Amino acid sequence: MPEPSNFRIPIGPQHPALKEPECFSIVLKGEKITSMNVRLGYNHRGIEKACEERTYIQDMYLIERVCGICSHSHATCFVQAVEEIAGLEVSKRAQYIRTLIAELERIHSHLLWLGVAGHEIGFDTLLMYTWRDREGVMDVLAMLTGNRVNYGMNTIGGVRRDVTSEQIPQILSAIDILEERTKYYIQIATEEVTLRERLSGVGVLSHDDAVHLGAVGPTARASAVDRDIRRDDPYAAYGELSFKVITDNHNDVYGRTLVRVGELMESYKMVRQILKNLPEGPIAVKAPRKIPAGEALSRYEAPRGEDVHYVKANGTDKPERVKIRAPTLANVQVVAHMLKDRYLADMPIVIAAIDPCFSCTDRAISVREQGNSTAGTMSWPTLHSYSIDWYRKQGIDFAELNKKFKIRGALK
Amino acid sequence: MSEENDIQQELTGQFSFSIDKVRIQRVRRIFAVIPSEKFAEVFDYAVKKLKFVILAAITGLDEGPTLGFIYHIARENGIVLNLHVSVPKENPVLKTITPYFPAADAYERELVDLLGAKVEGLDAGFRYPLPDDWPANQFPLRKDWKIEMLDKKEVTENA
Amino acid sequence: MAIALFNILIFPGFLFIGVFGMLAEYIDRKLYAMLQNRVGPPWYQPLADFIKLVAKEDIVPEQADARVFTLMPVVALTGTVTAFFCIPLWGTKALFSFNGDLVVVLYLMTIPTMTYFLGGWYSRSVFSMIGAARSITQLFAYEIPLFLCVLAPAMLANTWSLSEMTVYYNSHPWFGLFNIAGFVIALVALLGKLEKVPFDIPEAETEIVAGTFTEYSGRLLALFRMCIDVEMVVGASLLAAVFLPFGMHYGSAVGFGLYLVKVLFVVALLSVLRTIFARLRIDQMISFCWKYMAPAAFLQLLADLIIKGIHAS
Amino acid sequence: MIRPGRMIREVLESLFKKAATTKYPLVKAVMPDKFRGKLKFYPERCIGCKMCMRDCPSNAIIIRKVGEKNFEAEIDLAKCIYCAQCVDSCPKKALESTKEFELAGLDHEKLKVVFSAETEDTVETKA
Repeated sequence: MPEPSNFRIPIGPQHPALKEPECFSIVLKGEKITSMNVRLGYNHRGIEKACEERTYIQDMYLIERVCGICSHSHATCFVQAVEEIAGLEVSKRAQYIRTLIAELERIHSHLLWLGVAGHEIGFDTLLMYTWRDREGVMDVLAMLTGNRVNYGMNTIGGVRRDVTSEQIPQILSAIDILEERTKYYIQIATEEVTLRERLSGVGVLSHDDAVHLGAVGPTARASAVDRDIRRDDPYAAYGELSFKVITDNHNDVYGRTLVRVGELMESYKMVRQILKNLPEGPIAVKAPRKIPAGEALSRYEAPRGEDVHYVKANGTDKPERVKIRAPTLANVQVVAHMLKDRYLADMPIVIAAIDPCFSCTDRAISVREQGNSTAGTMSWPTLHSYSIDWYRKQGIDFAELNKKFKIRGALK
Repeated sequence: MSEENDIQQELTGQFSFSIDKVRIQRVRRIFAVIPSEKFAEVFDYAVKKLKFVILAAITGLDEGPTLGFIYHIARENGIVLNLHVSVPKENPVLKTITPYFPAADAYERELVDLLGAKVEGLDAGFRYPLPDDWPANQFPLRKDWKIEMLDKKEVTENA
Repeated sequence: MAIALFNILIFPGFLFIGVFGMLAEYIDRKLYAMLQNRVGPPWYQPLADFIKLVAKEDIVPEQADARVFTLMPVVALTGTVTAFFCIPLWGTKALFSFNGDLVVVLYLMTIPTMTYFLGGWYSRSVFSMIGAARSITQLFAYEIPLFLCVLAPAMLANTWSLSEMTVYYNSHPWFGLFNIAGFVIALVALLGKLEKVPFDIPEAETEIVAGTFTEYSGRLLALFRMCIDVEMVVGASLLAAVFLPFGMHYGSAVGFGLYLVKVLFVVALLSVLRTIFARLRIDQMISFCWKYMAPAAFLQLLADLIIKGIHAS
Repeated sequence: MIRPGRMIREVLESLFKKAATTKYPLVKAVMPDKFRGKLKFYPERCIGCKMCMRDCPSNAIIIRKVGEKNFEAEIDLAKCIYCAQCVDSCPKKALESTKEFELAGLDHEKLKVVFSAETEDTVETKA
């Protein structure tokens, strides 16, 4: 039995606070966290290695699946690097459409975050309402691209689907509703007392620490670090749009919330600008299958922060090397710093406040651990047959049931 | 592109390697190839004097007889300097850059796990990103590594 | 003897209160969903959950104290149902009534919390132990305001018996209005007792998985969940008897209807309250209870004493 | 201004609104026009260039020659990631995305669908 005043508790690999498997090992003294270790790597899927064995077109879809929420970010970042190596001139219209999808993705990601933040502090009502309103932007994305996530919008040399003139008023009306709702959420975030209590002064990251530890995205901007790739290193159509970079000096989770809702308002503005100034022209240029030898580094401001892709081509139709640096990898290292000497209860919201996306972070290789049948542990097949036996003893035979009832949803 | 040219001039002026080793690929992108013995010096100069204060990433490459490492460092205004350094594969030793950038810890662990680099000054800690029971001397991002090289049983179990 | 057994086991005993508890859970969940603009569960969902859990295997952790671990759900359920018998429901007389039963009811209603503590602690899982420690910490915060504001109407009625209190308030109906502040405080304290948002700290899902109940499964978990439902009904019945003692002298039929309405009204209020707040941290919860709730409860007590003084003179 | 229970009005108003969620399997979900669902293959249009096979990121499609100018396609719905790159790659528009999305099943083998030109209409047979 552990010493009651000094617990070591595992948060993950499976834990309700985490939507993806990572392990935060926390040492507690009473309710206070005294130290913390982060163990990443549970989600490695070997994407970088796999990219070397596939063609550029195949890689595009693979990289889109690095992460579900910021799928357009990764795909665009990769495609931009490839286009730079191949020397392709992407049309203005394609650039604008890419930017449009990017901003819509930011809107959906930030609304998603707001809901998750609500859930982490036990405010499920906020989760339900933000996710309900998020459906508005999801519908727009589905209308434009066909799918709610993994849009498949990019291709090397442009985009795959055009924005038609009938779609524009629909997008604008959805954006109007979302803007109205976002104003309401800003009121909630600044006025609801329990929310303020749970967010203010939690997960403090000073300006100097944010710079020193290399925080990126809204996490850094909430500590008054004025960095945004969209402005500093403009790509796609961002050089032609006018927008503010939202920063905040609260340095805590409350500041991060304000930065994100502020960015939502900026994104609505940008979407309107893009739709107003959408240039005419082709949406894609023909890309060669074989990309000439060369290298390129592409940076992209994903909803979670700076996304970096490095691509090295060797003249064949397959890349020599693809390196992905997802924003969460830069941010996860500040979590341990922010949680020191804080309450256990603040742990979920502080981890959530960087908007972690561990699928993005881990990419390299996956090997399943061997299920060992030592005392106390059951391997998966043993457990499976054990459960069937147990139910059979209770008089429920799943094998018979399966035969009796046609399971709904089976292929017609 | 005057600022990029200034950086190019300053680097070539300060260090005695020839100008064709520092290449301006496009606006805000500078690639430089640096001999490994000069690396610490150049890196220090780039970070402290030239104000490349953001670490974007570290890329590791398998270049046949050598392992290549590219340090992507950036200025606040978006200019990225890519410092390419190669070390022999038999003894791929690097010096850690965590004193400059604590966040480099994860990137360097990745080089250690996936490419078999030896990083001096990196403290022992958790592995990242491979599992703890990963066989020694198998580095998946090397070109000669194939999935079959893993213990067969481990891969097929539970599949 | 047969009647007593019928009373204990069937009406208004275990069977009735179990069914009523499930109904209250359904109302709570459905209303919670509707307040969040969702469809919500169908009417049979609490029953389906119960049947599913009963059909599952009970797993007792190897390190847990098996006797305490398996005994606690039973003790919790028995304690709450016993409290139910002492509360006047649809008449002015409870099933078992004696002078001082108010204190006994309040005492019996702390039993579930104690069992959460013991069950969690003897699970020997870190999450359960933290949950157990939290539920006992929380107990000391909400119990004082709850006791004080339930005792205030008793002082006014000059009796320690719940049944006699309802008789008093039915003959002096306007006096019930003096206790509205107490009703609000008791409602908030009840949120703490039932471990609902914003006081669901002991079972905060995103922090400590399920707190006390992390290791519970199968029939034992079904009993615990049933106990929570029953606790909600008993708590609501207590509040209804103490703060809403109207129309209890019209006879059983009217009284029974009124009783259902009152209890479901309290349950609905609890649902609304748990919809609009975020979960507090344990330190914030304790300081809230001691800084605001306990003084407010004292004021209620003081007000009732003054009214009693004026009325007597 | 800070006040507790800021959302109470919105929450109570919801009682009188239609729920935002639906009872999904009972109420059908409508897919957008550009939705990339289960693929459809037109054997008569196929020229056997196998560009779709080459570009497929997950090797889910196999084009087989079954006769003179006659090809059949085997699509593994379990492998397919529904990116519709094959639809873009096909020079003769022999492939098409449909709006069908409820493809879950219990038998992996049944998820391999073969499209061939054995009859006038495009028939779909299980492999």
